[in-house]
Amino acid sequence: MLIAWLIVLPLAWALAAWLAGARRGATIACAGVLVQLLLALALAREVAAHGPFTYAVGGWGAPLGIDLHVDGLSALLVLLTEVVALPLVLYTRAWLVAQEQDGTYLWPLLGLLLAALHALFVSADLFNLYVTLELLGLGAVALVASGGERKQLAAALRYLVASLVASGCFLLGVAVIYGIHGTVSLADLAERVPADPTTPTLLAGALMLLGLMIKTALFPFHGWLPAAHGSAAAPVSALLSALVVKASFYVILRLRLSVYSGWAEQLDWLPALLGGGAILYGSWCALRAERLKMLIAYSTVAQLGYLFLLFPLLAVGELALTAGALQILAHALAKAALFAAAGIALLASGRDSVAGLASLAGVLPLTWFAFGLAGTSLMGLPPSGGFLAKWLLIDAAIMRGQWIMILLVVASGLLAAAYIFRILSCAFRSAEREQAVALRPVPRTMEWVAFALAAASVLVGLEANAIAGLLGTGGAR
Amino acid sequence: MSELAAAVALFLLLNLAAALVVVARGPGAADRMLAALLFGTTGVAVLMLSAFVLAQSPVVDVALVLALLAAIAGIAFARRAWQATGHDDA
Amino acid sequence: MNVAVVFDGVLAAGLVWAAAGALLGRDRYRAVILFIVFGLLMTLAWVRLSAPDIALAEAAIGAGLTGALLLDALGGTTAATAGRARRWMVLPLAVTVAAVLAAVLRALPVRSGPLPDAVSAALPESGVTHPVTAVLLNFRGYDTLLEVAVLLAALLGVLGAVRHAEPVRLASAPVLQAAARVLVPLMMLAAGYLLWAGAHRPGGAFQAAAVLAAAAVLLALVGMISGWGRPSLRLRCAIAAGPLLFLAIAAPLAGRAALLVLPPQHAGLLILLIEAGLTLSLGFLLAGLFLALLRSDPVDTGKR
Amino acid sequence: MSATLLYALTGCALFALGLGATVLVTEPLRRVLAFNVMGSGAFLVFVGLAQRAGVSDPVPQAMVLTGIVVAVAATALALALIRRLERDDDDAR
Amino acid sequence: MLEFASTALMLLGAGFFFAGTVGLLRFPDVYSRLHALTKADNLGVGCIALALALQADGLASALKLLLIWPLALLASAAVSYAIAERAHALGTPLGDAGADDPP
Repeated sequence: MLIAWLIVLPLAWALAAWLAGARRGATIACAGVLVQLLLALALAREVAAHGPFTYAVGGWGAPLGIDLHVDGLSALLVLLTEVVALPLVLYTRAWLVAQEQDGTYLWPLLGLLLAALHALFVSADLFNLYVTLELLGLGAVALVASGGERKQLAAALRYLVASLVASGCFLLGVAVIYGIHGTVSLADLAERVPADPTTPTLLAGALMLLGLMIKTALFPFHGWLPAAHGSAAAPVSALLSALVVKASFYVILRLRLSVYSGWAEQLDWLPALLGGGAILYGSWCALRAERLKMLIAYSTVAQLGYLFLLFPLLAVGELALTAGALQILAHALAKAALFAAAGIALLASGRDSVAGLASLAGVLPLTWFAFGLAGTSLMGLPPSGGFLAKWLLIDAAIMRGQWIMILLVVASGLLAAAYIFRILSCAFRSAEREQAVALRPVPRTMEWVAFALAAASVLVGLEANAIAGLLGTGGAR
Repeated sequence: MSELAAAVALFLLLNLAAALVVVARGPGAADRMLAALLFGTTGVAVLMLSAFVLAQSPVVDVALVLALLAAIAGIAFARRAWQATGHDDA
Repeated sequence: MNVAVVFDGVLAAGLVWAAAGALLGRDRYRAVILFIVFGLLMTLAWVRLSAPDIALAEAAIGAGLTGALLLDALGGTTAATAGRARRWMVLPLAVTVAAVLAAVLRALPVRSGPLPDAVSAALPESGVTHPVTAVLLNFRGYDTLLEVAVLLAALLGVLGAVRHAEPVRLASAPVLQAAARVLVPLMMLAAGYLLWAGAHRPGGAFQAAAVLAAAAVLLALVGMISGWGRPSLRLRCAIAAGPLLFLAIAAPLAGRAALLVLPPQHAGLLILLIEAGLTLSLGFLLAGLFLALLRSDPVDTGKR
Repeated sequence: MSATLLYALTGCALFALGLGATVLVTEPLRRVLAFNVMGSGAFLVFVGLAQRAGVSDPVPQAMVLTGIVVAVAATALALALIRRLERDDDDAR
Repeated sequence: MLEFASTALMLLGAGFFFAGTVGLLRFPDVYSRLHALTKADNLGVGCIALALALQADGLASALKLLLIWPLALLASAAVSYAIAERAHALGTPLGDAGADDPP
């Protein structure tokens, strides 16, 4: 029941926000997201208490109808969505006022995007997943374009094409699956697909995997991401980097754990290998980026690669899954904080460059604090969520004897430290302040949001037990 | 009767292939569009014949919709797309 | 039977040929017109696959909205952004991919899945007698709900990207207007028919909405209605009404039974209500996808 | 080979053509056509493969209808972006 | 008798379509090709609609088939007007194939 409202409510307020116009739209969005946060909390509590459950939309039940399946992982991600969305909604509101823009299209699109995320996290039906992926993709593209600047439109177009190629591949995979097995219900498929999938089933899996890897911007399919996330409005970048790319990763994980649980383990090395490439390439580009938001966007490319290291370790069990979930959580919060802070820097100084940050040295302490805390989590310093995620991953890698992977994880931490210090070092270059231009005032709300998100990304490490507990109630299987 | 209708449908489809050649070959933009219109009318006929051959009356609805909307592409072409320059023929 | 085999063969070859011409040729006019032709051939293919519902949608969308959108885009700018073409690489790649796919799919054993029987079995409780409508609005109505959201997202994206100041109206064309005065009422009639037909034979809200949108496109092309600037509250209400009605029917039983449960005794009426709402709203919405892009270009000024 | 399977295989060819052109041809308008062709190919495979035994199956048909709607939405959004970008190009000239 | 009429009409329709296609391929300029197209294949559609209406199983479906013909006529009249007007406005000359294109 809760889960139904989590899908209906954002759709309803999206429509209401569009009808009501920009100003009242902001209020409606804030109220809607607040209620959603409460619903998500209640949902997580319900799952923790009673375990995973299946919800038959329309009352028909799979395979005729569409089933939703809520387990620890999906409840956690729904909750994460709201925890990230609520501060960002407040941030957006202040940001729009400061930028003297109206959010006529931003607010309703935000509602549609949140509905898509919720629907995706709980969907247990391949074709329904396709529809949610499309809603997510088009919503995200529209959000990038809603700024109306030329570079945003160009980035949005590129994002749209990538997203559509990806959906096409995914849809063909679904078509082949239906052709072979006559159903698109994940639960049904998990039973029907043999432990050693046949070639056509593997082909379908490969097509879906390809599509999802493009949507997750895994190296070398990352080309669209830096432009889109780097040029979108700050709150949109935050939302996209924190949540949207995670959604397609989640679908891969879900498919790997249910339908393709018999997938040969050697095949897991392909995404892991690409993930390794993503860490090195993304970090390298982040080290060289001139624009601040570009740096953060490339950091997303690197951190996403990190998630794909998970696949060869899944055999370890809960441990690997917890590591993955923690990484998703920590990165989502940290990245939202970084983009929020970058938006503040951009607003204050009027320029989007890493070097230009020096003009902010000595002012905006909360924002600098946010940069620092979020950076801690990205680098993986204790006691942050990022630290715990890396620690658990190394633990799992040791169990499997994967020394190269351990090396990669450590290297990724060091690389992250290097590019984060490019940002932080600006805080102390006060010598350059003299030539700085006049700074524009920044609403306090924005600073507090950046700080709160960053703090949450560190504190999430302290909640690891609760998270592992939630995941343990039925896991993702 | 059904065999004849099927044969006529096939004949019209081959006609369409000829029109397709005109669409591809040109020489002018307008010729391509004219060929596309021929395509529409012939398509309507093929649909009507298919409805009869396959004994599927809903297919007549498809023909009806196509006939109703046939004017739109042509008018859009004439009023919105067709310019003296601005395209290069291969 | 032989005639049918040849027919299918010619149609399949035509499809591939039209697609290749549309994607690989150099001329933009040729590409767009071949694509419109491709849509027509797809309509025929759907008929051959016994899928008249899809054929209807393909015909209504391809001949109406998509065709007009693409042709409008052709004339919309004088800049032919050619881009770097690597056309010669397309064919080898395509042949390889197609060969792999075809090799795997051809080897599949011939059998049909369990769902057609399940649909027939549950059809009496669905409220309609046409199976495709039953799947779209009852068994998998949730997909349709999200699909409406997709359309809405696209419209919001289009409106956000275009950012008009003033609504535009094309130069009026009296002769064409006379034709439109005959065609448009007939289109509305056809839309009503398709909506009503959906319950028991191919047709339904989406096809009806596509025909309505086509009517609006025609009216705009002959200069009888204006393009959209920033949509007024009334227009926004018209677009939001259908989805809101859908939500209102979907949600009430979410607590006691489940989202989108339609009690069998009322299902027929509820589906008709949903479809009627969606037809109107999606009609406006789809029309908006074209009307929001309408601009006064050099082309529509007519004579030079 | 049954007629429906022929259409499924045609769908494979269309999908491959569309995929190749979307990836390799950079002209924006052409890319819009290309992903539409790609989608049509996937739709043909969907229905053709599901009905290869000759039994009409309403489920993939309904899904393809949904897919067509999504494709229209995406096409309109892409064209809006393209036209706004080209218009800016023209204005800048 | 009905059977015979249908057969004859269907063959006649096919003939008109064939003539239209040949005209499209052979006539020298846009205007005459317009003629070829709009006259011939509308007659073709009419013949075939009539042929099938004679075979229809009910009045409603027969009427639906017969409705298609005037629709096709109207559409082609509107389109040929629009194209001819535009061709004229663009200064497309008579009797010169493809003159609307730059060399």
